[in-house]
Amino acid sequence: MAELQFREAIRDAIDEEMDRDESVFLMGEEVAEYNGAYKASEGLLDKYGFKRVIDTPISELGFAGIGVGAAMNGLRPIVEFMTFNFAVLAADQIINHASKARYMLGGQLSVPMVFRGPNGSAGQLGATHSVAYDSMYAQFPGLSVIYPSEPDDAKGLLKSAIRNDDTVLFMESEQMYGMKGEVSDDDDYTIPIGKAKIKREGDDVTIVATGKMYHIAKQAAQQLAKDGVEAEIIDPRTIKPFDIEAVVKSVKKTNRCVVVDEAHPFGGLASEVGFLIQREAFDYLDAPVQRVTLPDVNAPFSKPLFDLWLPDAKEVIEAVNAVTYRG
Amino acid sequence: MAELQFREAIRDAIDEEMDRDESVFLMGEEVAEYNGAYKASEGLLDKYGFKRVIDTPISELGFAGIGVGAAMNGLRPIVEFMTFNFAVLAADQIINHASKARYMLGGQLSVPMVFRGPNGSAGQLGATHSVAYDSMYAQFPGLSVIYPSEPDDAKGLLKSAIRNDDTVLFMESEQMYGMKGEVSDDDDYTIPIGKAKIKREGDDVTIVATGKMYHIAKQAAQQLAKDGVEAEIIDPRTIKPFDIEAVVKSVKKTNRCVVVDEAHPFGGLASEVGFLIQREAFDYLDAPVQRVTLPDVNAPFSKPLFDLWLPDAKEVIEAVNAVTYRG
Amino acid sequence: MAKKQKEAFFTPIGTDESNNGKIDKAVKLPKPTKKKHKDLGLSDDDVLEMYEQMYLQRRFEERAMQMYQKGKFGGFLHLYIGQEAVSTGTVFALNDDDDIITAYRDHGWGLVRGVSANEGMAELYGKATGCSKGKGGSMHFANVENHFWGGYGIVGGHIPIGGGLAFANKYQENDRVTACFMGDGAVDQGALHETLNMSQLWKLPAIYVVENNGYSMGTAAYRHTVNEIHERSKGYGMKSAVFNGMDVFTVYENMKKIADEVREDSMPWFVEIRTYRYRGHSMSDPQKYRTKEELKEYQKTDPIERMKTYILDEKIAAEKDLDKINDRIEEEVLEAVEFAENSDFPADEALWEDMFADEPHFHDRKEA
Amino acid sequence: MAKKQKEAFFTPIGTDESNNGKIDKAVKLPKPTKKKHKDLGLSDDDVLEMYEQMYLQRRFEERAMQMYQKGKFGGFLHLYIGQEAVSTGTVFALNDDDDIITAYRDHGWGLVRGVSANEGMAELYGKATGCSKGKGGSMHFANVENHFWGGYGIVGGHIPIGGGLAFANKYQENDRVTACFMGDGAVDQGALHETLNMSQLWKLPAIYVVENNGYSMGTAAYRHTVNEIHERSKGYGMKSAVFNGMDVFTVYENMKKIADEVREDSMPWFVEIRTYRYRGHSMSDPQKYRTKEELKEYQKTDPIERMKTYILDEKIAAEKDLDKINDRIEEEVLEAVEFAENSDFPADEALWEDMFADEPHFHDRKEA
Ligand SMILES: Cc1ncc(C[n+]2csc(CCOP(=O)(O)OP(=O)(O)O)c2C)c(N)n1
Ligand SMILES: Cc1ncc(C[n+]2csc(CCOP(=O)(O)OP(=O)(O)O)c2C)c(N)n1
Ligand SMILES: [Mg+2]
Ligand SMILES: [Mg+2]
Repeated sequence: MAELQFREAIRDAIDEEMDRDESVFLMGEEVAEYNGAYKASEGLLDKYGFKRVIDTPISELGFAGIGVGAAMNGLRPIVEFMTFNFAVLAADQIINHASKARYMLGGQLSVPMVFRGPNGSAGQLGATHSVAYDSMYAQFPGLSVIYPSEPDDAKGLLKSAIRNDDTVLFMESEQMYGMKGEVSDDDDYTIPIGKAKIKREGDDVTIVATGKMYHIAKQAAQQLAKDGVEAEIIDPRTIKPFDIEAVVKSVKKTNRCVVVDEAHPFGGLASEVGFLIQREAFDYLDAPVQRVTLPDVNAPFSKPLFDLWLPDAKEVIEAVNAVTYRG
Repeated sequence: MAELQFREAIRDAIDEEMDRDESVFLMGEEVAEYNGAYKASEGLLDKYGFKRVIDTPISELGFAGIGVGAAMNGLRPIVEFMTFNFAVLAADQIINHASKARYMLGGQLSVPMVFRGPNGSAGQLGATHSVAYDSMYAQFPGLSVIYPSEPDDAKGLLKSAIRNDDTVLFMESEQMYGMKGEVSDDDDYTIPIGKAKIKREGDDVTIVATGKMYHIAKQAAQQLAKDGVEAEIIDPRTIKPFDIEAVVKSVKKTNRCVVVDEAHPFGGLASEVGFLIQREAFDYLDAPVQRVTLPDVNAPFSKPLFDLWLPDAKEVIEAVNAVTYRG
Repeated sequence: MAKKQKEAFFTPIGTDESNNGKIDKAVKLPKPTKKKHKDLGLSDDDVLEMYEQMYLQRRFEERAMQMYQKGKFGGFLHLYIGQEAVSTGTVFALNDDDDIITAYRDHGWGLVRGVSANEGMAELYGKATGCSKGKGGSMHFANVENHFWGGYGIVGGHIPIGGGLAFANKYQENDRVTACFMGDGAVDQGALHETLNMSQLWKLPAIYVVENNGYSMGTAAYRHTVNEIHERSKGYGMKSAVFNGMDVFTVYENMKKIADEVREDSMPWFVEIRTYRYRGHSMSDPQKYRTKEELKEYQKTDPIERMKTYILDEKIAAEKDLDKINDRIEEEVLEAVEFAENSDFPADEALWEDMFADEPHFHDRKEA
Repeated sequence: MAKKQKEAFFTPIGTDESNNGKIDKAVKLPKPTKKKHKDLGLSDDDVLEMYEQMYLQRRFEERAMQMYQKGKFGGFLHLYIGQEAVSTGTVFALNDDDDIITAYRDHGWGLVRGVSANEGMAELYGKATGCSKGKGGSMHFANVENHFWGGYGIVGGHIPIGGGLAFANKYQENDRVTACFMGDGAVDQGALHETLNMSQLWKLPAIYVVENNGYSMGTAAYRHTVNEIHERSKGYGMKSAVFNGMDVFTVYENMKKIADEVREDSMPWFVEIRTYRYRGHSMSDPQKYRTKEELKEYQKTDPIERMKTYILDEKIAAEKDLDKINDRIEEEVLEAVEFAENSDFPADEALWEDMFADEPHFHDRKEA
């Protein structure tokens, strides 16, 4: 195990997979000469040259589509979006092409590629730079969506994503790139896509959270523990396929659940998970599933408003209080 | 009351609002000389001329954005997408601009416009022409999303949408354009956005369904009645704002609920409504909320597969059987 | 505004009022090549094969139309009739492993790139024996094995994908050229602009070809796009060409020259091929936007008739030889109809197949 | 592929290897106008006002940078320093009710269109007194009342919106011209292509202006876009121009001529104004892509220094008069910092305000 920053885990995963397979390449805005807007591709141009580490113009739709075509034709593109907020411009390629081409051509081709980049907000960047898109893409059949919370998960899952023979969206967080964690040294370290991880055991309540929200949940759990409430934190790591079995198993033990989700409330991960739990563990629930999400408001710039906007540990604790009737 | 086709109700709503307000205009692919791909704008070019009924190139992103700019600068555009499946190309203008500009500029401007067109599938048109996007857009703050099921709702709500001072997505269905229904004659007939309508009363189970799915639900309810099960059908008509009060009220009476949704399962309207019901009516539920949705598979072309893919009355009845424990 | 043209306010330059389709000329056809087939390096057999190919595409679609009208299958049906010289000339000009991708008007492309009449017709019927297993239908013919990457239904969506095919070919240094076909309507999509810029920037071995058939649905080309289409590439410094698409030799000659050049220097091209579609946009199109006279005018340049005349004039074959070919094709197409009718629909389980190359996963799949 | 350049495989034409920013010249500046201010119809007072405006933009941003570095506020901060002649020359050339829209590098545009230094600085601080009530921050300055429609953060996203402003002006027949500014990086977005086509098709009274400052983040213009930028409009048959953006008179002269013409004939223009940004893309940019020498080279053409020299040479004012202006501006900016510091943050309730012009609605809003 080595202590790595999140960005280093990402870079190592890409590096190892590029090393392993000639057909893997990286393209995106500022990934090459600039070493990545957030330095997640630092050193890769020097190591692999211009053929395999490619700076693109600001043409999200176009380069996403070039990635899709290249994937069909024998390569394994890693397409970086500077953030998934800009990938909205490429949504047609992700939703209408990468996820559908194989099926509509009766399986004649496949689209083995990874779209990756930061997801959600990154501090005070205003309304157009702050949306979490993981649950939006999870609506669409055919896509896998990963949003890890810790460097080790990031590395193992990104390597699996690159090796996966279908399209995977891999989401990161600007605010987590500097975060450190122990990461496996194994250069063949992969984590299966779609497996949740119990990151904290507890009997009193299940908290489901991934990505940036995992860290909020962890903070909340630490504070709750002081009050004698032991939360079990399940980090799904993968939004889709979603490991509902792991969650249901935990809820059957704790009988209560709070989902923390970085999306706005309507139809986000939290509502999906809440729906499934009430259906699958109806008789086990001692309280309705509660969720902590962004409010149904765009991201404001101003610091105090932004802080109010983003879910925090306090809100998680309140939700836990609600499901444990500790009002 | 007059009996009108759905498409006529749409056209009349546009016609009356264009007549009433000079700043209202219609733009989109084939809306003018061709009278609309589905004839929803028949006769409008002849009546209003080239200034106010405008054929666009196939440039969804561009003309959506021209609509947004025109709305900011004093007009009330109605932008037609030939289907919302193509609007994915314009998602940046809808999600990043129309819904956010007002907020991020501190309220200095507004974007009073309607994006409208068919939503969901229209028979065997394959994977890229068959997705229902209402719940996807409902994720984003600031947007209203309407998906009516009957001509009268369509007319009253479209008129409200055009008069609304913010951005409204108004969704129709190719397969419903020919459907007839009684429509109010009042040329000032509006229906408030965000109000559900009880379309069938019943005590045994609440079925929530709108758009095309309302008609599936209705079929199911008729069959269920023969078995002595009286379903209450609530047609929300508006996906966002969603009239959860009406649904909860009904569920408190029936103690059971099935949501029928034309989206894929993950994070669609059904999961959102299911989540809210379990939270708001936990103690009233005699069974978990069930949903009927598309499967998590792309739309196939082949007729038998397509029929299998689309929700039908049988699936609704099965879900009702489940919540009423009539297994 | 200086001029206040109440009527022609937001209509394109030059359109002063509604004309409901009374347009003089939808697309101006450049002169065809004067070269004989031998000058182009084509043998007599090649010429007959070209004829046969075009005739197959024509008859396949005429029968398909008939079956559609009889209600044998549903969905969209966009016919390529009139444009067969484009697909045929191109495929003869390219190497067999050069890559082709196109939009939804794709039957001709499929047939000329090895989708059999059987597989094609079965696809229209949504049968398991179709080229795309009945999953795609009319818009999604493909024969990936033969480097035909398929038809795509989102206008302009496949343009960057075509760029990506070329990208991969360059990456793999395999000397394959990609030809990406689109309609005139697709020219207005931003995807084209982005793809042209990157293709020129990265020297992708690709030919972007607009099949300008005069209309984008009911909209004449000059009503939806400004300037001459082939000039669109000027701003990128990209090489371009415009030529007649009703004459298969012209298509062959130009596409060959261009493909050879691309293979040599890996610099992309932007090409406008002018052609004409005889049928409506799809089967539901009332075609009010054009006159019968206009249609007749273009039908005089029919690529198959033209070829027939050439073959007879040049004595490459006699009338009765051509009749024999026609009969054979007729037979093939009728058999295809029968094949399609008799084929099975996909089994229910097929709904879940072909979604994933890797481990399949379906959210909340109910057990059957 | 004929040439197998291992190193420069997918790099732009002409780039043979990584040069880590050692680029000779990011953008070639065309010669400035030789006309004197009087020839351009500008009074002495106009010239001094232009100077003052440019100096205000410069000092405002220098102070903003200082405050940012002190940690007084967060978010992005994209500085316009070096480009002030573009905003200033343009605003003097346009009518006050002509519409302007731009991207996120928008402070200069706000200040010259009536966002006070106070409101601007308060916006950076996220205070309720900011021009956008602290909701937008650096990227979203606006003064809609004065026809400055704001800064937008999605590269290229505001281009069609600019087209829409022009559309509405034409619809309302109000003789207003729209100027839509974008960076060189935005040229590569499909939105530009779509907007240019429709603008030309519909004769929208709009000027699309690229402020080519040599770089899109760390990517030199010639590494992200092919050909000369101003030539991009050729394919649309759209009128175009390219000129020097380090000289305010040149900007004024050209923009005035163009705006007058647009007002007259309602035909759009595509314009490249060449300029240079002195600072990094944003505050976190290590600027490895260019040399200090390059920066110095361009700073020799500084628009404010140039204007100062002109004013002194032409004896429009004396050194001490300019010093007085400078002092006044300095004062204004320092006061703005104080104003921002002393202003209140928005109240919590403001989180829910300004979302809707009509009936507000928030899904699943929890009561406070
Ligand atoms: C993005 C998108 N917008 C709109 C449509 C609907 N549509 C299908 S074909 C078509 C016209 C295209 O015309 P053209 O590109 O000239 O091709 P042709 O039909 O002439 O072969 C339109 C508007 C679509 N399929 N995709
Ligand atoms: C759609 C989109 N893609 C990427 C970004 C990230 N980004 C912000 S500015 C920028 C560079 C733009 O450069 P240019 O247009 O030349 O403007 P300048 O910064 O030089 O003023 C990039 C890549 C974005 N904001 N939006
Ligand atoms: Mg066409
Ligand atoms: Mg720039």
